[in-house]
Amino acid sequence: MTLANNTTITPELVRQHGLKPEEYDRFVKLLGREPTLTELGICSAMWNEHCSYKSSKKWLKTMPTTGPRVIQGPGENAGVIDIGDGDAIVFKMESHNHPSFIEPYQGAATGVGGILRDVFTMGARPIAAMNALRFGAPSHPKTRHLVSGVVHGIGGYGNSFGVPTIGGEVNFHPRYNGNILVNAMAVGLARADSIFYSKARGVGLPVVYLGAKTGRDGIHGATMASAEFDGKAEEKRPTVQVGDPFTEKCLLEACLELMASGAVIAIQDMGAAGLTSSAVEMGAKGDLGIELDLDKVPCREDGMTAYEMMLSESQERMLMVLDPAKEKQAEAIFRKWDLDFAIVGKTTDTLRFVIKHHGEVMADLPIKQMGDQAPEYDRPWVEPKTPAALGDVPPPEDLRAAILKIVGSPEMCSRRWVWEQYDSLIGSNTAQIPGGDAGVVRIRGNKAIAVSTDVTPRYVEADPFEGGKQAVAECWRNLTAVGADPIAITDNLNFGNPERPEIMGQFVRAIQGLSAACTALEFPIVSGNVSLYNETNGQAILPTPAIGGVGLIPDLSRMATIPFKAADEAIILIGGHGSHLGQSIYLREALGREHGAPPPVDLAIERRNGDLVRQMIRRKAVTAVHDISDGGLALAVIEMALASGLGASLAALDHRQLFGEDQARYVVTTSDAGTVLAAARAASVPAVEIGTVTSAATLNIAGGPSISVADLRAAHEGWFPAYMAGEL
Amino acid sequence: MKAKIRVTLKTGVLDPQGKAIAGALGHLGFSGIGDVRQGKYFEIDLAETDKVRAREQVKAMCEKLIANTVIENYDIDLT
Amino acid sequence: MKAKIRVTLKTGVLDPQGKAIAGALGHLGFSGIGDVRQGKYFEIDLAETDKVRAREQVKAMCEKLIANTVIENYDIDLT
Amino acid sequence: MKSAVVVFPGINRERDMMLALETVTGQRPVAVWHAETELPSVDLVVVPGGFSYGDYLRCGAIAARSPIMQAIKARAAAGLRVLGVCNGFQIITEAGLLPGALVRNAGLRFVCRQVRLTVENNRTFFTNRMQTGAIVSCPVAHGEGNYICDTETLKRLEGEGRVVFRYAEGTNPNGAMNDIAGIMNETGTVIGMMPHPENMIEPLHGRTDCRPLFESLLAA
Ligand SMILES: Nc1ncnc2c1ncn2[C@@H]1O[C@H](COP(=O)(O)OP(=O)(O)O)[C@@H](O)[C@H]1O
Ligand SMILES: [Mg+2]
Repeated sequence: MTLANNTTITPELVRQHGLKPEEYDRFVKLLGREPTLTELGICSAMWNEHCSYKSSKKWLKTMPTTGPRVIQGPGENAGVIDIGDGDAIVFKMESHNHPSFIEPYQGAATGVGGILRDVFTMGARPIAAMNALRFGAPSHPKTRHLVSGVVHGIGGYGNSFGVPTIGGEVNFHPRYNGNILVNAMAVGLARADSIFYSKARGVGLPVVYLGAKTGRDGIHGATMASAEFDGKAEEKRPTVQVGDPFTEKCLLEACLELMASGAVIAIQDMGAAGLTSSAVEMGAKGDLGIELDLDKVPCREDGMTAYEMMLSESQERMLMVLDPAKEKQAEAIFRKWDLDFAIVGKTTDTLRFVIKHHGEVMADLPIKQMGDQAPEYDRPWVEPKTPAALGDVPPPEDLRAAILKIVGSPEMCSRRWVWEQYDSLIGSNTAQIPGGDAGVVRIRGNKAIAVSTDVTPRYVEADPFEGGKQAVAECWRNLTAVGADPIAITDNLNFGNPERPEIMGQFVRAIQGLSAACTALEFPIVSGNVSLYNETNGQAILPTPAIGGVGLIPDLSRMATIPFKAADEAIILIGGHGSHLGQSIYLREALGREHGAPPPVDLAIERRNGDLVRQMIRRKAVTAVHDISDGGLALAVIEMALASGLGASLAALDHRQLFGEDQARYVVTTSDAGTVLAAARAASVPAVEIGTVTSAATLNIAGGPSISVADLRAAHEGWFPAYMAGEL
Repeated sequence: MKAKIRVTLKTGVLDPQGKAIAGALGHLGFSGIGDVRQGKYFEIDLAETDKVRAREQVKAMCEKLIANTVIENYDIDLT
Repeated sequence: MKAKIRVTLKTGVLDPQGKAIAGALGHLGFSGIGDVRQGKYFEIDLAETDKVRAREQVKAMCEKLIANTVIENYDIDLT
Repeated sequence: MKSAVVVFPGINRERDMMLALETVTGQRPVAVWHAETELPSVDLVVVPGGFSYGDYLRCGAIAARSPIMQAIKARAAAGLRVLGVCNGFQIITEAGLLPGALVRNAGLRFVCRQVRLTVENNRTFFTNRMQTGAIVSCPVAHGEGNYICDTETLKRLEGEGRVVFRYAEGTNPNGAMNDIAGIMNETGTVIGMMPHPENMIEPLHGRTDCRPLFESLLAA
């Protein structure tokens, strides 16, 4: 981009910046004149979907975001919750979908870097990371390369930065062929009384640039993140952002030192639309103007223009408002960590965003209208179609073959190939690594937090409202299953083109479903991210509102895990027998159909059953716990056996009981079935003893097949490595 | 025939490794060091004996596998 | 002056990356591929203008940092 | 037992190591910043795991040339005990305190998992509370832990009992020669190992197999 700042703005230029003609008209009216090129760039970055949430804001405002433990809800870099003893947990999830499709390693790596920054900008040390990934069909020619690059990139960044990655999700579906989803979540620990915010305070205070130098990386990345792919995406080859986890680790340490020094008045990481959005956000939130002198910005390359500097998405950078009395001390901290520190501007009382370069004013914009008063739309939407009734689903011809097929399917097989590439142990506090219902990290003493990410996109596709409820309920259930009190969630709402009323309908109904579940389960949303326009050639992704939940375990000695513990213990199904096969894994993997309605979620029952399970964990009445989700009861029991090496002998169960995906259910084991069944009866929760743990490593279903755990393991562990080695 | 391939980052793409090496060289007392860029180097033995065909073959390898052409350039030497 | 440095593994040192690339090239349908070896490549801008002194300086950099002479060889090109 | 833990930029398991040392030995180690040129007076220096300088160029290469390593080398030559774990092993090997090199895992991927280690030599400052031949569980978390050296060196390491830990029962995660997981120098004062014993010392870690290693420091 070598156009001069006073270039005449043509409709073509406006179009290239992703602004609709009416949006541009609004901008011109706001200014009372034609914008400069730099101003156009700033506007396109701030008013695009990614930064302005213009299509989603109306609906995000309807979500439940408050609760007794919420210190900071949506609106900051991350949400903050109170976990007692003066401790706070800071967490958020964010997408890096489009960049990861273009360059999977760097796209995923910088996604992890970005979300870690969001968390430590608020004064928290990251203590856990998660990632929710959706790829196209395994048979699609790009899938293997994308899986390999994304996983490698997430590990490459997180491992080097030094945060344990303790969980996540991986799905494959042809609807993600042209638009993969890479949603990364980070969780940090801070003191509740020293959280840092982005709202600037005080006039005439120095605005300081921290971290790495600015290059020509990802210019227009924020715009790209909101643009639909048209099959030519690969030819466009925008300048890819390269992550530098080493610099980020230094930035973390320097920022935490700086915050402890008392020098920070406000701080904001530079994420999408870098310097532009961080400065606008700080100013707009604080009702202050910001003036920047770009001559002071540390640049990696010669001859960068104002336009380029304002739109660069170089990573590992921060902006802060500094207490001038602490300038020397602050600078010394950054020098020690070999990072850039430059005073690049000041706060003003003009409510203008003024950019100077080589002594000339390159942009002069009203800051509020660029930031928190950006345009907002009420997009038309239509009610999603109700799925056709499913009718009877036949049993499998060969139950043994069906079980082995499901256990070894891309959707249900072990993700070990993925998570062994992530350092899940660093910090010495990991109490549960990936593979269980939730990752668990100790805070100190016996206190720990549990983290889980969940959504079942095929359910949301079939019924956005029920699917939205289910995503939250499953997350709540996973936290419950390890013995945690679920506290709050973050979300990452991945959808197609919101300008299509059907897609907007999915979005609206899913949000209503999420909200209903959050309200009923007292599980508020404290942060999140929206990724729209996930479409290629008019084909949208499955609607994917990923939920990342955090729960509190007050006493680690009362945490539950999924492996069977001892032979002869009773296996009890909490929540009663299932029968719902619409949208089930059985239907899809064994019968090759994706039909019917998803299992409905009764939130009152969900809560009642979960509360019972949690109580039994706390009373040490149960020895192993696993929630029932994809694949139903059969898969839950098999996963418990696989995690332990012990077997199970089950009563006679039909295919609906084995594979039904009815909600609000758990499998538990106990040496004292009487107590558990009595507790369930007292709580009016259906509970059935369905079998016994056996020392023989075999899954035995009365009147049905007997399958060795070794065979189950071979199927379960086999698919991922074989697929990635190109053997499938 | 042997192909020698150098893969380098495109101009403007951040090179954290190069940056770290430049810093370390400075600490070790080397002076007058400007930009440092790190790339990759490959040597491939080929059965092909025709230079033109070999170059085409190696070019295809670079495009498909050896270089990440989103962020890297490559050049080929045949001997 | 610019130094271009290639760092390669000594003969006899296993090169799993090279082997993996050879395998992947095979999977991609390339034939007649023999040994593949992966190394590193560096470009360093130098203030030094004298070729002899520059070579000495770069040689010292390689010995002290850029190559691990336990397992690697290096060679230097100056332009 | 007074110990110091060296911190380079990019090192990230220093907290784990300090916690383990403090938990087992009862004394909080001193953290030593890489830019320092002097070591405090201690009985043991630990170079912990992480990604010093991003592990750019080669793992441990840049850290090995830092000022503090010159001090460590001098003190090691005078007999000070040095333990390098993971990146620390790579750093002290790059610095020439141990022979050979650590290269990319044979599988070409980072691996975080439990392995089994055989204690091959219990006459060291880090293994004297164990039996030779004992097998312990221990996690690894690295991308470049594949130990290699020339045949001459390998012969000496094996012949002189300088292989301290070996991956047991087919759990070699990285292709290291002779399943080598940890070695020591000629005098037994410098030990380097890829696995992370500091992550296997309390019930939270699932097992406490590596606690005796840290207890050995008290006897030494
Ligand atoms: N789906 C959502 N639910 C709740 N809050 C959201 C959602 N999407 C975005 N937010 C909130 O909006 C704010 C802006 O989000 P975003 O632009 O993604 O943050 P950042 O600038 O840190 O990348 C954040 O506070 C975020 O938590
Ligand atoms: Mg942010």
